[in-house]
Amino acid sequence: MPTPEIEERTRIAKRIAREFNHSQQRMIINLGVGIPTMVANYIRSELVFIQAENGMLGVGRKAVETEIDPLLINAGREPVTQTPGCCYFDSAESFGMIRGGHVNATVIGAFQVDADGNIANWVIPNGRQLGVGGAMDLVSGAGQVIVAMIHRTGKGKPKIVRSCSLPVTGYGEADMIVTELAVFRFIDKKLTLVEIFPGVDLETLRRQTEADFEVSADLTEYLQ
Amino acid sequence: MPTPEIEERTRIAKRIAREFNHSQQRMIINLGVGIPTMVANYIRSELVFIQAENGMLGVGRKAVETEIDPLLINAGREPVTQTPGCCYFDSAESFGMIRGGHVNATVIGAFQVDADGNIANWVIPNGRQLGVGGAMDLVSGAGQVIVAMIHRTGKGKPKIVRSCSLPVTGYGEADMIVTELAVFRFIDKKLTLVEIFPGVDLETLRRQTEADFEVSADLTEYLQ
Amino acid sequence: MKHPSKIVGLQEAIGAVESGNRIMIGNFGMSGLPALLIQALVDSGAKDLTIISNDLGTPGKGLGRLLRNGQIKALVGNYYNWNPEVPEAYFSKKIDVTLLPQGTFAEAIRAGGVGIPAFFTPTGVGTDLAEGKETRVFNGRTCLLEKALYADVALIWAYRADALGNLTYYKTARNFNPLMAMAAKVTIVEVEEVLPAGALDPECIVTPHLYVDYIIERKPPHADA
Amino acid sequence: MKHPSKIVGLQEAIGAVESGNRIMIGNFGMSGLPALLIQALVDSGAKDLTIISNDLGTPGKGLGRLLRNGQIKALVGNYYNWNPEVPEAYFSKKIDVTLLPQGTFAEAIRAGGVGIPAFFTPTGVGTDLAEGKETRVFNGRTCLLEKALYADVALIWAYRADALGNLTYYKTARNFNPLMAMAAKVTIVEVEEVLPAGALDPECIVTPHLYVDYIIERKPPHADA
Repeated sequence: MPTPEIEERTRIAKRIAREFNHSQQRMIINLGVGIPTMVANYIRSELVFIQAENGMLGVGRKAVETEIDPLLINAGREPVTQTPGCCYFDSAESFGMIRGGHVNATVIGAFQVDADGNIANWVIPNGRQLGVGGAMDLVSGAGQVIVAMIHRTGKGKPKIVRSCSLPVTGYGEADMIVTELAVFRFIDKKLTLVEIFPGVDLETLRRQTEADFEVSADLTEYLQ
Repeated sequence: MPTPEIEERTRIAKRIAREFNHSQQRMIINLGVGIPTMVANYIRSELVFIQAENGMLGVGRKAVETEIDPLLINAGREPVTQTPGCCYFDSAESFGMIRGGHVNATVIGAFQVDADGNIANWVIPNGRQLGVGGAMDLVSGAGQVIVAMIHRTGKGKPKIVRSCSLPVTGYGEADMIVTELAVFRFIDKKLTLVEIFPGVDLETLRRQTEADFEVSADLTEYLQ
Repeated sequence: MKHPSKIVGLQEAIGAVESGNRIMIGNFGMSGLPALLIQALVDSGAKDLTIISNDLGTPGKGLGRLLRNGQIKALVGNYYNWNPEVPEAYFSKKIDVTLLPQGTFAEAIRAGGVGIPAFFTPTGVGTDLAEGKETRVFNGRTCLLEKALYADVALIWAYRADALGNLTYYKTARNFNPLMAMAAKVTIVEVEEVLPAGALDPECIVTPHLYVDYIIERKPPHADA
Repeated sequence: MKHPSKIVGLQEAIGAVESGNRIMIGNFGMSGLPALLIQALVDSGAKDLTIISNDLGTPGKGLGRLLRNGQIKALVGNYYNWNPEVPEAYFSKKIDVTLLPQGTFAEAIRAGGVGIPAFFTPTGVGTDLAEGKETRVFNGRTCLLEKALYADVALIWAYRADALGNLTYYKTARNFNPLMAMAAKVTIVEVEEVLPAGALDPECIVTPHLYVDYIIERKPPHADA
């Protein structure tokens, strides 16, 4: 039996994979560490290609046992496999794809997202972190920015906030937020609830969400 | 029997090739059209590699007959051959080499070079020319800029002038001028005669050279 | 969802071009020129085009046909002395021409592709081609500010494609083609041969498939079109 | 003049590094790391180094050894959370650290290699990493001015070299290595294998030999040094 947390993380990953699996367009996507990486497990469409910013297009599934090649890793340093038609390139070419707008979507984790679509996901200023990775490049360069995160922190604090208190990675860049409770989209720049998980009522959701949000006229059940 | 003009052009090409053949350092060189291209015929050192700005390092000799491949050309659109260890790259990489200072020398033709090392070699404003090629990139980017040219124009006008009257390609970029009569170097930014061809006297040379020039204390016969 | 083929007919591909578009076309003289696509562009009759290319071929050949056919409003490029009809059209004010040093031209196309809107370069400072351009000194050297180039459509040539649209090139026919593939909204490539996905060495792919929208496979009867 | 071999011993190669130098080192975590060269740099005891690299490995491993050995004055790079000793040294003011977004970092190294002293990019605008940086709007989008990165010496890894110094890479171990090869005054490469000139496909060479000064060939006994 999966733990509730694994079940929730899986739910988020599946919901985002569904987004890509339903695309009629070829999608080049980049997946951050954590829940975003899990999205790869549920991709079913041949139109979806995974880019890793350390220099690969066509990332396959995680490598296991004898497949492991320490020189073939994703940006989270996990050993991965390659898919037919994959290719390798240097880091300037890789971020050229991202900055140039050729990566259609990025799925990222976040510490906070606020009502203006600002994302804080690169540093908690606790004196122990020093690193930015590709986060700023991805949120500013990728077409769609999809935030994948558990709705609240481990201590129960809201992560969808009025205004980010942590250092911001990119301003107004979020397009979609998927948590275990709900799916939000930024529609006309307004944070809008579009799907809610069965059994979650709107009042509970509002309590767990610091930011005010609109409710879509087309609000549906969380798609699975 | 070669015509006097061919003999003079060959002399210039050989003199410049000598410069490269005597280098103890690996030399990456780029050769412009005309006399500069002829320099390749006299390269004897394995340390010298020819770069063509249309995307090749390791250009071989001119292609003849069955060797001709219309897709393998130098920047003057002449069919060429490849040498072992050659490689191909796109135009941005090619000019990255040039702009980045990785090409040690360029040999170029010129309409005029002046006493300040300014070079005019890209356009005669006669209403019939419209093109710059790689001239500006090469004179500003390459390590040594060697001008290869017949001493005067077909009409007998000096080409080594006080101040360029034609549109300038690069300011203060010339390092060496090789004509059929003499070799000049810019030493401490001063145009300096360093070699003179047997039978040419200094007075004649001064008459055919509009720019004033210093005479090196180490003036020698034109090296061949 | 199955991956649909990018391999299309010439008519469908060239339908991406509209009058008034900015079109990048890969070539260096006749090397690396997408000849079938250029023929199709001539046949399409699209007008008021801005052609962004190294040169414009020779009179009435290659890209030179677009000029004879009255389809060109403006050129952005490097070297037109191989086609005297270009200076003639420019000096008689029939077309606009923007000249760039070849390296600046190449870098500006790459910049357009990789999302760099402008860059500084020491090339061309003080020359006629620097007129009106901002200058700034870096590390003691004066540089010009140059802007990225973008296009609506790129027509390029490559040697081989795989079914996904990954591309490899051939000798000096590579030139501007991989750069232009990145800098246009729609990229159409003419190739000699299409292989199955996975047939090209992943270490040797020059243009990854995400830059390629349509593929035209040359057939021997058209090879010298 | 015969072409002299670029293949040298570790001692001769690392002799190019002096205390106070700016050193680029290729890696992404442990992938594409020149392990023998790093060992030699540790052994050399060169001090006050500025290390320009994506990350600094993990504590006491890979590039992490340079920090433990007290050889580092400053870091310019992207991500140090894999090695908590780096934040610790920075926040206790033992070393300087300049962080750049990964794409900006890569582009700045390339820029150093290709003679572009500075470029504008939309990445990072308004963030803590934009502090003190000039901004300008292009095409309606605010961008930062970022400067090129240069080094005295680059220590890189490649899969294969030919005798001239042309290089090919392997999978995601390519990362920053080809970029750093271009941006340093002296480039030293550690390779798995050296082949004769002409043995590498001219279409597949990633780093042309003009960027390479010295080659270290890994021998199996040292492979896990």
